[in-house]
Amino acid sequence: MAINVLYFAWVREAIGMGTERVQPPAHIVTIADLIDWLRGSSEGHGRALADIARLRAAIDQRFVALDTPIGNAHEIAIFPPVTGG
Amino acid sequence: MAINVLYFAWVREAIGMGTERVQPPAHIVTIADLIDWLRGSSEGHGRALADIARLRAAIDQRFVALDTPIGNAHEIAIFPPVTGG
Amino acid sequence: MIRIVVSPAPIDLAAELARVEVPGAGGVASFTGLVRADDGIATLELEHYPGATEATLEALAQVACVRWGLLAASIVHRVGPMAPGERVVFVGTAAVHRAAALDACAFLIDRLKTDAPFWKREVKVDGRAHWVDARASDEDAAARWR
Amino acid sequence: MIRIVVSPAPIDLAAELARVEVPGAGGVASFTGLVRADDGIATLELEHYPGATEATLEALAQVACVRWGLLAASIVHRVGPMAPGERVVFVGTAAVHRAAALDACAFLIDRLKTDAPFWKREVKVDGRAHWVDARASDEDAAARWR
Repeated sequence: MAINVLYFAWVREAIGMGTERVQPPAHIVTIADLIDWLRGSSEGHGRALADIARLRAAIDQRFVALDTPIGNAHEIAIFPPVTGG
Repeated sequence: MAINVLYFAWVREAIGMGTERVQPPAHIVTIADLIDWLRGSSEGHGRALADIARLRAAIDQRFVALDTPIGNAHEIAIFPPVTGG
Repeated sequence: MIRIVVSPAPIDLAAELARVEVPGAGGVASFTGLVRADDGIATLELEHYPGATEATLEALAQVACVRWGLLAASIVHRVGPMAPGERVVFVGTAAVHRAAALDACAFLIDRLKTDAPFWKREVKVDGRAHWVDARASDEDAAARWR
Repeated sequence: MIRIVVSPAPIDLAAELARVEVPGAGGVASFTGLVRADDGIATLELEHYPGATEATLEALAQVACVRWGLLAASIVHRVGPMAPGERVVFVGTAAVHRAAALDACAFLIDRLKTDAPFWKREVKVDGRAHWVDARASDEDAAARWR
């Protein structure tokens, strides 16, 4: 099943794009699994996703913990802790 | 010694004037004494100053307790609890 | 920057806020008190103790500037008659960080309510008028800052 | 009344505050966050997660309206590049009584800082740029409302 993955802030910058469409293999269950798998996509992915402690995520625009199963997600966003206001 | 006495809000309204100049006798020591003495000045004074628990005061524009000695005050203000803002 | 104004002129919110947005400020907090329209009030009249009022507000603003390291503190209080919906009081604070601005703003309006010599008289739509009583809740709100 | 705006347009403070001054309100509180001019910043860039941002702010405003019985809550957040002294965020709240307006305003800006998907990038006057790190103090400020 294809998923839209969105990147923001320095994650987007390091990866070099704001969004991509991916088709993770069946053994990818959680967002942490997905991050692990995406890390191999490019040198930029490797750098951006190296330290999972610095990453946060949302599934279909709802903020979730990284051990959350992907389920039937259409859109997963991966980004640094927020710094708004 | 003459003192300017200022009245505000319903105290002023009941007395019918905002300021008067008085010369209290020597036995008037505190603001409470002064209020007691002023009460006899007119029917309006009597009504305005009847309940000392509803009154507050300032000496020379500094807010003070009613048992504060008048001392060499030039200006004494008598008024209800404040209700600003 | 400390600004204290007690005046019968309407409060120009945009102008007052612009004055508080001083260089270096990261956060600006404001509180505006309005004449409530919902309890049969036709006119609110504000009386004050000229001279003592300004001195009290100035002293409160100075305390806030020291306690929270403010870059700006502004208190603008209207006096005289005003209509429902009109602004009675404006408090504005500016600081490098937001918590200082927010806390100082709440402090100033709470303490103003109990410390500054203003008195409110309400004239109802049926013509009856009365002086507003002091509220115990105002004393409680002010006490939490001591 | 809930108003949520996320936009690259400059924030018109007077217009935003006027919208919060709804009939029946006795107190209006506001917080404005400004780009600080004092740490060598030439430009602040704000990135956000379109859609998720607005939904988060709307949810926060609804929580505040219920918790404090607000008459109005407004959150206006600028995105894109901005210069020192410019407004980044405006939060405005209106309630019958002042404590509700003040507390809800502080709640909204504290929670916005930790919950809403915005990211700041600072470009210094010497051309160096970096993404701003999240602050533990923001987490602490947001936690006191839970």
